[in-house]
Amino acid sequence: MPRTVEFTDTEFMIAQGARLIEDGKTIFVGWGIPQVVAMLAQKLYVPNVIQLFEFGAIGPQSLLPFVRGTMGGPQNTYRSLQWLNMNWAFSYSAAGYMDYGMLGALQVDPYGNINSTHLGGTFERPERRFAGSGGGNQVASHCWKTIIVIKHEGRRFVPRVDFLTSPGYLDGPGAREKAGLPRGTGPHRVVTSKALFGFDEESRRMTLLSTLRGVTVEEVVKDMAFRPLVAREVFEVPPPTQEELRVLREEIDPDRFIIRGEKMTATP
Amino acid sequence: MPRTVEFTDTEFMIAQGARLIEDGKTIFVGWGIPQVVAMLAQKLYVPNVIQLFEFGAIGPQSLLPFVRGTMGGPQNTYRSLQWLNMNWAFSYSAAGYMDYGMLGALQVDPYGNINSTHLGGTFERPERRFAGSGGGNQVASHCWKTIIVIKHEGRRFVPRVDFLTSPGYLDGPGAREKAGLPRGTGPHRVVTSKALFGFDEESRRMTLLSTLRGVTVEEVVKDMAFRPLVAREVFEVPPPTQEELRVLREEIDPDRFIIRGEKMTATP
Amino acid sequence: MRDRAIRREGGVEYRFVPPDEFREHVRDRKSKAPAPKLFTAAEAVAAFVSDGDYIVYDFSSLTRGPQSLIREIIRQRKKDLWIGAEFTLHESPLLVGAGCASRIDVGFLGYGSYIGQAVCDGRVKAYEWTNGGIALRLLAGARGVPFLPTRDLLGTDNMKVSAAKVLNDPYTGDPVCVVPALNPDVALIHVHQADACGNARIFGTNLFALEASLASFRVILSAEEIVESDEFRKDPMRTTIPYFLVDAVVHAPFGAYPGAMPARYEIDLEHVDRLNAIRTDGQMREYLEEYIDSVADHEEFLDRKVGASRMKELRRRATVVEGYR
Amino acid sequence: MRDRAIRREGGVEYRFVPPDEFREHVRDRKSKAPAPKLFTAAEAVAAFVSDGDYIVYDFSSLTRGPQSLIREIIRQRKKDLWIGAEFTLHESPLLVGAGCASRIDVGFLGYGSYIGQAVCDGRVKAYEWTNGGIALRLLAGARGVPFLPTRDLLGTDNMKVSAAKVLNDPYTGDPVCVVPALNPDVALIHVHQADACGNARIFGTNLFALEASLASFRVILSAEEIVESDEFRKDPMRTTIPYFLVDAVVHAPFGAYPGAMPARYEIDLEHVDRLNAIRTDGQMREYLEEYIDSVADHEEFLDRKVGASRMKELRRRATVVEGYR
Repeated sequence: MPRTVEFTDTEFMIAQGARLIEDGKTIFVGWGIPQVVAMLAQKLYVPNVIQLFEFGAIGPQSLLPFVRGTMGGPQNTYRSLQWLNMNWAFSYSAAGYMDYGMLGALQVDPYGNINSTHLGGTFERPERRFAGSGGGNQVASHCWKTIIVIKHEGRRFVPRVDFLTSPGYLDGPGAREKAGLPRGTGPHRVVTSKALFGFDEESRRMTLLSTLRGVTVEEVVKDMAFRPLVAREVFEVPPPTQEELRVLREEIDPDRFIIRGEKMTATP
Repeated sequence: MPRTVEFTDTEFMIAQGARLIEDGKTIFVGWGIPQVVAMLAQKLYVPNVIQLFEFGAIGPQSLLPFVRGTMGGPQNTYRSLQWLNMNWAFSYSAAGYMDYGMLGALQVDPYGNINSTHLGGTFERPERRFAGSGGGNQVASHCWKTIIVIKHEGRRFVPRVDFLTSPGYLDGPGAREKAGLPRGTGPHRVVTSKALFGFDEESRRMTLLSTLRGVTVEEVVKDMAFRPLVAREVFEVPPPTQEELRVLREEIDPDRFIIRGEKMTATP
Repeated sequence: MRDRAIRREGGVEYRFVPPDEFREHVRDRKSKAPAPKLFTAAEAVAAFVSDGDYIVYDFSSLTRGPQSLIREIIRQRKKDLWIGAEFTLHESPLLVGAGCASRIDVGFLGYGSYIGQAVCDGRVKAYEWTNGGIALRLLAGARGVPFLPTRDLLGTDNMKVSAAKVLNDPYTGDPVCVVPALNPDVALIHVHQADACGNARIFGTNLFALEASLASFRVILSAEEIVESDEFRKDPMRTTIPYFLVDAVVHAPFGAYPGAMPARYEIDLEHVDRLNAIRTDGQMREYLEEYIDSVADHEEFLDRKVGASRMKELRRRATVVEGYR
Repeated sequence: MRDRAIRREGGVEYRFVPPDEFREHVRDRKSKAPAPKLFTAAEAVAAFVSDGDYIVYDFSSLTRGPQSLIREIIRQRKKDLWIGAEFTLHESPLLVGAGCASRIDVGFLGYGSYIGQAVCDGRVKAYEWTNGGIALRLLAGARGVPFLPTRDLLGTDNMKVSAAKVLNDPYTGDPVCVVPALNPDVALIHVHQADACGNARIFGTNLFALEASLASFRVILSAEEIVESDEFRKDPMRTTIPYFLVDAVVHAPFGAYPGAMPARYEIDLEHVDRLNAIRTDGQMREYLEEYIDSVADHEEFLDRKVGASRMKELRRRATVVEGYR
């Protein structure tokens, strides 16, 4: 009988994200958690993934540990294929070279639209103001498949985002193309600390695909302020492996600034 | 009594052009003769001029002798301040950083419009096809003051160019601005192998300013297919100095590929 | 310049200078002669930064930011600045907290609640252009065109709160976003090496160092090292900015502190934590007094507030040097 | 691609691929895995250049041009090519003389009367975009936008004989020129160093090496030297083109001959004079037979038509090396 593994919800979210990245593909990596996801993935699973950072690092192989808060520092841009600047970085994505984009979010709605700007109030006088797009808007607009990484907190899953910072499927099928965004792009997965979502091909609405082993569909959707679609068959995602946890805790974030979170257990 | 100096019409044209360049200013240098003019000027008169070449050499101090036909070679880009590419080079000019531009021409009209594309026939089926704009159009569009360097052959001075490759004052005062070209730019001087022209502030028409010592106004204008304005006082330009000729013949073009031409004499 | 350069359309304010006006400034006011232009930070800020100016800076708060120049701007209590910033974690809170900045175009607006609260309270207006939008606006400014097109921002609320517009592309008929050129009054750029005339090298990536230098009315460099002019002509591929774009050069070792200078010194994370911890106006006043107002200049700041041991330690930590040269 | 990508408007023909179509090619056909892609020139041209293709090349006939690849294209007698070329002194006459090219976008169209006469005779169509226009079109193609604006071409006959258009800028109301994106079928780029996967370095300036590599459906590099892949990650500022833009790498020492490769070898001016002297079809046939068709490949060309002594001499003349490394 397998022993129980202990981990934080953040660790699960990161490990789950890392398993989605394809080797030999390109991924435009957003600030913060997505960087850690990419680091874990490159270390364990996808040595030949090409990461791209918006300030002009093409294909870095980041040096561990992660220096919290940084993206442009020498650890993160280590052993790049090429060093350029921001306008070139967004040329790579705009011309179609970025297979994936990976972004965090403050709020997300059923169409995968992202808010990272403010909560409540108006744009001019918000109740709470956050960092805003950074380069997230470009990543979500240009990359072929956008992966959103977000803590599974119900208040983050809203029927309508307070501010539409970075485009998901906007108000439904065809809306991206109608707005002039590149054809065939859009949100691909939403990686949370409890579950994994995709988007329905027809309706473009968020669809529950799998849950952390031991977490029920009802537990996943109960706090969400909208009801996602649920796949015909919902798969079970194993918890972080010992190796994933070791790399996260020992190599990437030994001070546990990033990976701290709610304690969870599951059977491996 | 001064001895007579012997030189070619090309040598005079080059020397005359070189004397117009200001030190501590920027000049966008076109292919061919303008390069030689800039070389002579930098060597003798304007050590701190900043030359710019369209393929991305910013501020080179060209190595002599001139390798005929080349512009992008290591001699011409020697000791640049910065090496970039063409789109950056034209950013410098488009953003207003180029005080002067210097270009050759096949034909020029009273408004300083340049043809370097074809003679006779139509664009599709010309009688004679030449190299075309190169980057001349951008130079003539962006630089504050364009200097045209052209052999004084009557057939080159026409009432209307067969093809308008690079803009002068188009069809007169205000026409550049109306077309959307940057405000306050346009042809400044026409340097020929016999004379120097400017452009009238009011009418924007080509105006004879000076002639090579010993050449009369009538000799200058007799072959031109339009009658230029003539300045109230027409000055006399001294022939090439011994030092100009020495640098041209010994340092810049020892094989006399560029400086050959019609033999002339004048008193120094 | 400020008043002429503010445009208001349907509740949106934005900075815009027609290309012809910028070009005329460049023609008339940018010296192309290779004259030394070394200044102290105090002199450079006094001479080239005015109340009401629009300011951009490269790169981020944690990496190669012009932090010593920002502190000098605060020390001189410039007023009513409009900041165009991408990764602005600490400059914006400090500039707003000190009463220097009234508008920010972002970008990525800090963390910590101080700056967010200032936006909520209406003490500063924060306009959302996105990082890509700001970089593209500067590219337009650098290319002397009034706008550039892009296939992002479209479909989002950014279109409603900025002066980005939708055009129909004449070749496909499809909608495309255009953003207006940005020609700031001042660009602040911290570089690895500069000569006295303003030729400069940055090692590693940059956000928009050359774009901002070409697009700005005035350019102030701070440099870790001042080197011989001849260095640049020997290796033109490594020149980031040629001298004739630059108005002032300030020699500023540790000028990016508390951020990192790649291959020179690492971030001072303890000092960064102190910045991140600022939540109240009282804490802000304390920080400003302690680290900016109580010292006369950057050198005194380094002596009294950082110290040689700390600097030695931060240099020691900067072990990644590959590629930075 | 050719047929779909030709647009005709009011007597003007131009190449245009909507950004979405180009993006889909990149997604589906560009491998991002770091696999070796070394080919002989014959293999690369056979596999990646088709009749009817639109081809661009960096830099000029006299400096770092991909001359060995051009000769291979002629050897294989590709047909109906459309060339986008800036400083095209010799490639265009040879490609037209050999019956390979039917359209040229220029640029700067050679000297010598052969190519001019071919235009007059209607054997090739030469469209005038100007150097700046071609570079800008490639930048648009590389940035994934359908057009870019510029403040040149305006007011001239170039506007009448190209697909450049005039728009009213939405910010100033003034007219501005826009040019359509250019996404060529093939880019040919000769570089100083490449690895087997396609990472590449050019030393010195370039016309649009990265723009063309991002904007082209297929990219063929020829390289003076093949180096270890790890070289590139050690010095990322010197990478001109990263491998995942590239489809084929051809090892081609003296690949720019008879032009110069900066800091490697000088121009062979005697051979250039021979090219410049071609005026008649007979002379063209002789040249093609002598230097292209009578040799199997670039290596045989070097052995039999250039020779070790000549190569040694051209290397000796390349004494300017400062900055090229």
